[in-house]
Amino acid sequence: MPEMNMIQAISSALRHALAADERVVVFGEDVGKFGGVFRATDGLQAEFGEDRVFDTPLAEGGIIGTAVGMAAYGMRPVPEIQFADFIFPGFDQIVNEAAKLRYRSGGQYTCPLVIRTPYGGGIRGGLYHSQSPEALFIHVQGLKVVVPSNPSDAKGLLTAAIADPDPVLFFEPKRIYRAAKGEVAEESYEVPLGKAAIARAGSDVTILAWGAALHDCMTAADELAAAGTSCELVDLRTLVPLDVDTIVQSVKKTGRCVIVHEAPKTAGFGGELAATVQEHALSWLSAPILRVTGYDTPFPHALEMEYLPSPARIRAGVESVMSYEFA
Amino acid sequence: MPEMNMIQAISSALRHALAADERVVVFGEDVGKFGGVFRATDGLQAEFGEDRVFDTPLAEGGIIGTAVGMAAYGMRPVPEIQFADFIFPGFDQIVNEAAKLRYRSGGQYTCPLVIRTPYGGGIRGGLYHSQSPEALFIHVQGLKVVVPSNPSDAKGLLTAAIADPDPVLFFEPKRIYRAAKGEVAEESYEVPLGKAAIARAGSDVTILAWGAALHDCMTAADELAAAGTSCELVDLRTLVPLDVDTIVQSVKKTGRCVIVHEAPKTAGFGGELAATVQEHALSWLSAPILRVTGYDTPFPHALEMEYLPSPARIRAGVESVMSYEFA
Amino acid sequence: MASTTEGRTAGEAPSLSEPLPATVAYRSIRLLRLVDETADRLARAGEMGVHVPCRGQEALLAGVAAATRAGDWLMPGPRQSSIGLLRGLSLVSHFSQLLGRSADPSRGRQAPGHPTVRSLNLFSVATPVGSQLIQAAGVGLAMKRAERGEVAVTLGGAGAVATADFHVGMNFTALWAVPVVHVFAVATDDRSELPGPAARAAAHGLHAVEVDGADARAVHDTMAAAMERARSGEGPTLVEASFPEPLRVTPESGLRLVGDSDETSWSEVDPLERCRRDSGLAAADADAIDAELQSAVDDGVAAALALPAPPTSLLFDDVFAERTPALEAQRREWLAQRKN
Amino acid sequence: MASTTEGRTAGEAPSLSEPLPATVAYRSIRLLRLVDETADRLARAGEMGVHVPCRGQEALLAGVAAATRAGDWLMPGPRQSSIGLLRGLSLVSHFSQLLGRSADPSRGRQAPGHPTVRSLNLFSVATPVGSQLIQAAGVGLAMKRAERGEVAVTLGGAGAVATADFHVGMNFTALWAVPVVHVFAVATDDRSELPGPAARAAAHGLHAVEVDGADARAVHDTMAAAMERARSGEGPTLVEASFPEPLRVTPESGLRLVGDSDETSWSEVDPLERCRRDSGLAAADADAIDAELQSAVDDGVAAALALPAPPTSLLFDDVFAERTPALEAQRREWLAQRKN
Ligand SMILES: Cc1ncc(C[n+]2csc(CCOP(=O)(O)OP(=O)(O)O)c2C)c(N)n1
Ligand SMILES: Cc1ncc(C[n+]2csc(CCOP(=O)(O)OP(=O)(O)O)c2C)c(N)n1
Ligand SMILES: [Mg+2]
Ligand SMILES: [Mg+2]
Repeated sequence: MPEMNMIQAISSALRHALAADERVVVFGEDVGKFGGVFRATDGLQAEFGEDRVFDTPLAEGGIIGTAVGMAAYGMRPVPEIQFADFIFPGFDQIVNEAAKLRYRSGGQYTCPLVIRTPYGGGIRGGLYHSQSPEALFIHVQGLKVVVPSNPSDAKGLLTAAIADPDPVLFFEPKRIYRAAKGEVAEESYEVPLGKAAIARAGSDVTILAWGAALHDCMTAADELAAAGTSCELVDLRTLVPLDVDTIVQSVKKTGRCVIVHEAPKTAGFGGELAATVQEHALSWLSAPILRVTGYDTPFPHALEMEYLPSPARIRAGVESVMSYEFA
Repeated sequence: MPEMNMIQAISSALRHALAADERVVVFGEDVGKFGGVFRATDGLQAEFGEDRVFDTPLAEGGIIGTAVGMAAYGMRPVPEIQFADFIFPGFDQIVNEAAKLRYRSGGQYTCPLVIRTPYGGGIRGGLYHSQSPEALFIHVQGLKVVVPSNPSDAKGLLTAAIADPDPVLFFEPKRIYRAAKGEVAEESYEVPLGKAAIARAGSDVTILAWGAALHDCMTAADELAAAGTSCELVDLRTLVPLDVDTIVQSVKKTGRCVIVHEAPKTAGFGGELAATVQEHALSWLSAPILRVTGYDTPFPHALEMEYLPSPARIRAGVESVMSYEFA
Repeated sequence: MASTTEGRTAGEAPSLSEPLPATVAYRSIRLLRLVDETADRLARAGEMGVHVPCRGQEALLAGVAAATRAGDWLMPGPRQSSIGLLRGLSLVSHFSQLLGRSADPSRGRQAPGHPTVRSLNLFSVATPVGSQLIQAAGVGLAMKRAERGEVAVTLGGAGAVATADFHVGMNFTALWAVPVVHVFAVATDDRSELPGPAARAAAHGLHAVEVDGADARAVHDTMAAAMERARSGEGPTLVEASFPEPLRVTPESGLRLVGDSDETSWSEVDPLERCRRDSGLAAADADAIDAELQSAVDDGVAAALALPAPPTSLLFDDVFAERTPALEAQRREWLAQRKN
Repeated sequence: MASTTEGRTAGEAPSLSEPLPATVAYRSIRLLRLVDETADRLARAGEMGVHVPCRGQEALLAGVAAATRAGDWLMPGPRQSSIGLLRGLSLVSHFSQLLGRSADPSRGRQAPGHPTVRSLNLFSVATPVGSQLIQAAGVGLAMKRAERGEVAVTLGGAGAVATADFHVGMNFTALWAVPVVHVFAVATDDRSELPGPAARAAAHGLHAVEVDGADARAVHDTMAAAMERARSGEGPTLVEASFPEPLRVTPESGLRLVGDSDETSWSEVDPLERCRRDSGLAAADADAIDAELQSAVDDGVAAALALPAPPTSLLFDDVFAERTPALEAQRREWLAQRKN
């Protein structure tokens, strides 16, 4: 199997989807001629033509509204929003239209679109090239939300997302677009939505994470292992639908849970996860469920490394749940 | 003290603010000449003139963007969004502009605006006149979020929100706009942001709620009291900043916690509250923290009474935590 | 042309490019008026939620519907949503949507005036004003690729013209030269302050025409030309249908009936009375049509009222193709509580 | 006119309505070019994040800045954000923003090219394209009430013209006749497909004028008239500043320097070379200005580089006027972890 980075894996999924299904189209700001600011659509316009891969004006509401119309008609649009930070001019079309179309029509119309968008910090991008808004979309019912953490999952999940009959937000961890590498099959394949993966098995504490933060958790887990603490690292991969079974099973085994995300703490997806875990496994808990997250501020520029949940902070979090004693 | 309903109390707060402070202006769709679809701004244009109270075109991004500019200049705009369901075309101006202006300018510019908007179901409004999107704004750092449950709080909280130096989302529970009545002082007064109220003292279980749902909790608590269960009902009033102390103190006392909101369960503010409560009071808990909420669907039309957290569902929730036994 | 049989489309009887026969126009307008009045009565009686009247816009809808083919998509706002009746939607279906009954094809999911009828290509009507103006660009792109000569038709009011979605929608529609016709119902007074939709179309290089919105036959001719233009690949058109002041929808639209303020001038401009005057129909023939339609409407309402509401068991459906584990869990909980 | 002393504004030396002196124009353009080249070098050296070049738009900024007064607000996009230097922003301040140093008045909160300098009424620059176009309507309304003769000036590119915010902003600005001037830098080719900003302004009844964006003195004259119009209560103006093809910012803007593609034609249209040619300045005088500005820029960079980053203790500040309990708790946790 060839080695690919995230961008190559995503590009490969798009290429297969475009080749296999006439209904698939890819569009957005600078995705066509230029091939995308991160090169994820590089070469696709040349290969599939301007009717299948094309540029749009700078109007996110237009990009997503167009995709809604196409999807309702029966196409499989895969629009790109250049950065997740710029998805908000299109928020109404996502929240009030894409998410509700199947429901409000009683199933007569559906909205099978996939919105690809790079998210997350750590690239010196400041306030507007760093946000992690996944929780906003998770709360909006009618949307699926996917965040891959490695090239192989990225390809398989994107393929599954495009095949899915409902709207999917596909958040791509741009910090590891090139850094995350791995073997990826040349041919098309699906990683099913709704299934978490045990990224590392362990017995003392469960760490829940997704996307770029997973790698920081892995670093922390390696360091903790050396110090004698065994972490089970669960890569959620799909946030909606959530694989509650895998999560709860792991926490029942370890008795401790640390949740890690880049987004600010308050009302982030970590809150939902903690609530869900204690609902299902309260009596198995040896310590409060702890969240290691971005702080409750906009995303900083100069201070981003202080802000992001670093391996050191994750380690400190794990250590604190390990040393917790009931009052 | 005169008796007022919610609308009258809100109107009174606006009137006082307009009279006391030249910088205050009120605007939105149909708020001027017509006085607002719920009459909250009735008579204000006649009293304060078209420069202070005025209509805008149908463009929520325009309404909020205008308010951001005014606030940055030093005014105190109080725009209205006709229904919270229609706030999304203005989401970018709230999330990326209002919420971040103080931060991104290092405190040089501020954004003291108050967005008033009716929220919630139970008025046969269907998908687009019923949503409760508060959690979305809570996750966006830089916004305060207020939800009154009665006329007296509505007036005092709105007055405090207008005086506050930062942007405030002021969600008005339209279901009880007229039904909720109470004594309200004629003169201007503030109910400080960030302080919860004990709406009903009790000892067996803590119920956390806000807005219209509080009344359903009160009904449930009355019925439960008759059956021998004593509920402490906490009216959060302000969701950001959150009064964690009052919440945690109550749960430490009762050992049980039920959270009630109209919004869908997943990634609703109930998740954050549950996570916070277990962080601070895990060893005091005699049962998992339970959420009684709207279901994970868009807001239904024909079936809205099945959807909303009714007193019966709240009672069932309380009974289930009361009868919980550790595994 | 009015029809109570689903699947038959009003526009197919007369050729699309020939003038709209006066009787067809009259039947359509009268049908919409009767339906509107009936819905208003039902709302006042508490049988249904808020009614969004189309009163005053019946001739516009008659002209638009008659210029469309079965394969064309209609993408109206709530005020124009009874146009489905002119494409062959049955009265029982229509009233089932208004009343939240089991024959509503959208399963009672939406408030009155927000139908979806996929079998007739009546797209799902949303409340947020303007959102379909962008979606039409996507539908149009898909139609262009499909090469079946289909056209998407949007309908909205002056409020829609003020939205951000208006401009983005017109921009994308024009840029991609898609087969779309955007129809806006604006009263003379709506345009007093700022340029109207046709003038705004120029900002996007979008072809625009104006027409008297209270004249069904004029609307039909204008629409037929615009549809032909779209079908033949010449690109989109914006149709500005204007109405005299008494037909204006007040800013507080949706809350008051059109024309209520001034009954004198109303009768002069009322598209129904105007059509009846101009149609050349004998009074007896018109009266016969009225009676026939009235009884069809009465039957439709009675049939809808006799139906049950959609089953509560639908509470967790239509969110996704399949219920997620979270929805399954909530459904189990809900079922358990109902048993108690 | 360039200045390294904060608080002095470039536009105040010559009277606003008199022609812009050639030396002032030349100094301004040269200063911006030097700053741009320096920032580009710093970015390539890894000393700062992504640089958003203003190369090619220096004459536009020179003309605009010279037509404004100290009380006027400047609301540019990132590409036009170095305009602060022409209002008297010190070089050390400017480079502190680019480099994230303690003399940045916005405390290192934003990525390079996103300054805020309230003392000079340089409004906080946002990345989301177009958002300031609406905010200017609000600033304008406030200015109108304040009656101090202030004007808000927005600056953006062709991308901004495509946004939803463009139309809403132009609509609100025109509707309320506020003292605002919207300036758009568009290359000839940006307009090939669809109407340009001036043509789009008509959709909103907004007064619009066109000018050669590479000619500082022409820009100044056009701006002076537009500012005067706004100040005297006659309402807003849209200024379409056009540039020839080689000055086009490619769609993938922000990633490549303007004009890089074609160095031959570039030198013909380069606003700096053009200004130097047309200024009538003796070569020796121009060289002296160059040398003076170069050393000022070098000093500014050196001074900024010598400064520390803003203190980490700011991590939890400027979210609200006062830290919330949640922020306090997170701050305590953060402090405790740093001690370990
Ligand atoms: C985005 C959005 N904002 C606000 C509303 C509330 N609203 C419903 S109808 C209406 C006025 C619509 O005016 P217009 O488009 O002219 O239609 P009319 O009712 O006049 O036919 C408003 C503001 C809405 N439905 N959608
Ligand atoms: C709302 C939004 N969407 C996308 C982007 C990403 N982006 C940054 S610059 C740019 C192109 C801007 O073009 P234009 O306004 O013409 O300015 P130019 O760079 O050409 O001067 C894009 C798409 C953004 N900043 N904001
Ligand atoms: Mg109207
Ligand atoms: Mg450009």
